[in-house]
Amino acid sequence: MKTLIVIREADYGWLTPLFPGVHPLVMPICNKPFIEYLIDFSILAGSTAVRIVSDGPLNDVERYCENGSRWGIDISYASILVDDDLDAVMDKNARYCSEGRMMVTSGFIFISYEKKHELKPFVAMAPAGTLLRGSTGSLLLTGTPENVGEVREPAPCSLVELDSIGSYYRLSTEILNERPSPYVLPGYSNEPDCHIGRNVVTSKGAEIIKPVIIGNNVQIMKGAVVGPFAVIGSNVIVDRESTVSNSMLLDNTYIGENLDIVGRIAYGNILIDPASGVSIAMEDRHLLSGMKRDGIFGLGLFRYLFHAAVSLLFILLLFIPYLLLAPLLKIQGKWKNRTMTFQGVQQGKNVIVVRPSIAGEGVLSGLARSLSLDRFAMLFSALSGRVAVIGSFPVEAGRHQEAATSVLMPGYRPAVFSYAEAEDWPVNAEDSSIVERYYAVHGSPVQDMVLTVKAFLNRIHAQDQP
Amino acid sequence: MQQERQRKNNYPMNTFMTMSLPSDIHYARIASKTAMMVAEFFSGQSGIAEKREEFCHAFELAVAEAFANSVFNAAPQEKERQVMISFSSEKSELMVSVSDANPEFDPEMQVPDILSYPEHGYGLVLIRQLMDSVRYSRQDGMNQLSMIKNAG
Amino acid sequence: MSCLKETSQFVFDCSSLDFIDSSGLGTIVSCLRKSLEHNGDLKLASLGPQVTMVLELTKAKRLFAIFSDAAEAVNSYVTGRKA
Amino acid sequence: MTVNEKKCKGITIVSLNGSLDAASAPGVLNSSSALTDTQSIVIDLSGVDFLDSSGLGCLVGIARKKREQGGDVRLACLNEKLRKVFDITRASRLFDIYDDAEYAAGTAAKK
Repeated sequence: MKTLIVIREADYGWLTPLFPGVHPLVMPICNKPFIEYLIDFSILAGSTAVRIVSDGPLNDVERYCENGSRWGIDISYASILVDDDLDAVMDKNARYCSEGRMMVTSGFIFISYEKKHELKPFVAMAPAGTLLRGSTGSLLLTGTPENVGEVREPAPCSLVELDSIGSYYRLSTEILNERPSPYVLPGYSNEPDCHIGRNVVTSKGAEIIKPVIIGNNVQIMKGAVVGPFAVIGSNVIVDRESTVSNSMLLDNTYIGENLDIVGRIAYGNILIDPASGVSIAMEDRHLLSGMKRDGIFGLGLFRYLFHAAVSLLFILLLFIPYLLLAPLLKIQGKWKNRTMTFQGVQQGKNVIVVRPSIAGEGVLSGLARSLSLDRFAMLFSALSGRVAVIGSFPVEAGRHQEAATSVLMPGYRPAVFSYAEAEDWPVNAEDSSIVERYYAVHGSPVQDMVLTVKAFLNRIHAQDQP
Repeated sequence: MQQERQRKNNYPMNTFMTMSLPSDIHYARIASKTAMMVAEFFSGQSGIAEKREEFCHAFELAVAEAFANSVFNAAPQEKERQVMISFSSEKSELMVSVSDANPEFDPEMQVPDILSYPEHGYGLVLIRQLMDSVRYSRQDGMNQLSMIKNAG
Repeated sequence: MSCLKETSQFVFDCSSLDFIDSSGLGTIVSCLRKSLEHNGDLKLASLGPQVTMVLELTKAKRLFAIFSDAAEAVNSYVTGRKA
Repeated sequence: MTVNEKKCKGITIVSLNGSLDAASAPGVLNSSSALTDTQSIVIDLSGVDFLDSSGLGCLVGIARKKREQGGDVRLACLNEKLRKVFDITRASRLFDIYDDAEYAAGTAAKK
């Protein structure tokens, strides 16, 4: 049997204004993208292939599901026009649908099921026709049954329509509440109502109350209370003394100090009340992100002076090695000056810096790299206050065109060295953002200096490794 | 962490290939096929398996678009002009830059509304969607379009 | 707050207030503190959904007596009725 | 780029093979009269292994001219690479896209 998943832009029109940039099929429900539940269901019902069909863009879905090898099935994609009816959809996928039995889901619907009831024999024996129907979607079967036998009524599954933020919230709460859960949820779990992801740090005095689901790279600070009924996504910080209950925090959300998140959905700097559908964007980000936008690049004057002093120190330290090594490498053609444009603290305000590349395996280039001479020119930008000496790994302008950097990475502050380098975290925008954000809020000038030295030493060390 | 360090060392910033082709659309296939093979070579080295095909196609198509853009941007009497394509890498990122001495162009061009049947103007839209980072610069009478994609 | 000299009992009618940020909230809280120092009070009326959410989020809601409209809030000073 | 034609249920199926790009696109229109007349056709893209924006522009141009004159174009058998180009440019909103060329011809004939 094969499955056809048909979803139209009109089915999820309500979701786009609330979660800009999120495709509904990859919208997380209890930290698991919506489409995965449908895929799980298709597999349990006996499908060997799934085709996802839409009149809207599918590239985000494709990026997540790829060809389905992760689930051991074939996943393919197809486009339809806005006013194609279900017959037209089947016509357009005639070759895919030609092998007999098909299961077709239509609309933005969630199919809930119980693992203990056997789904596969039921679907194999059920006659063709609509199995489940709601006002905005349906589940139907076409073709002759694969097996003969008595069909046990009612169907061991039911349909949940996702037509508003309220229904999305209710569904998530229900799944969190279900025990024993028929759905496989991401994260480590030794109890049915508690799932914890990788790299979750709970400070002393923080409290986690079940049921709860927590994603990867999450920090729960001192005195914070998470749960009951909390779904925390990945790359999230819940800062000191804040409480999160009956709520969902989507990926990349920062909850500042001393806040109460009760019965809400938070996504970046957006806070939604699922009961009324009211959504507010925090224009002053620090209500949610707990930080102020002071100074020219997000630092106070005092901290700026400190940064300038540290960069001056490094300039003096590296001046002679730079004078000796840079011209030599330039002659060898291994040193190339590159002008790079980085996103500034504020959206649309870019910072232009010189950041050369040093190529080659030789002793000289190795030495130059380990002394961070490629960052030498940037130190002058730090001296003049255009970048910080330590902060975020700079994001190249144009990397995140669709979403504002400040939403993706609250506390972003381009710098010569990054906190991730100091803490020896993998340096890429997604994984390092959490440690960068932590220091952006809790860092102090002295700590900045220590971390700058640490980052510098780590880079030397990195070159020593075979 | 050990792994991360090793990866850093195996792939230092490296310009490994530069080619120069006549500014003629019939050479576009040479440019794009080469880009695809470079991407195949690079992704094989950096050991990505799952998204390799997508990664290579992205380079094939982006270079085809950049090359065509370059050729169509040249004045017709400038046939003897050259288009320079160079490939470099840093860690798990592959970068290709396409440069020429043609007139300046607007890299921010938006695709017109599809429902009005536009026959041109998709090129830069495709490039921006396929690549992680796209940068345009104009220096000393040269256009340079640099495109980066992460293989990881 | 020059009017503190004449009175210390306030009602803020928020019916036309559609957005508040943390510095706005800070101002209102310091007004409340001043009126409390003068043995008065500051009551809020006709809160919109955004303002309500911000007050709940920051726990500031607990500090204020909140009424559905301004007249009711004014009345409460006379009758001593709670919100 | 090679172009083949066959009739199926009275509808012409034009099969394109090779790469449909800036170099080959201008020649495609001259290679088959079915692409420029007013009759409805199905273009089978299963043999196209590479499509760039000029190739896409060529298909869009054919669709526009056909539709202006009361005909239509249906596309069939896009591989993943082609589908991606259609998805990114939103060109999938312009075309009826089938996964089987003969089936597409069959339903076009009934219309």
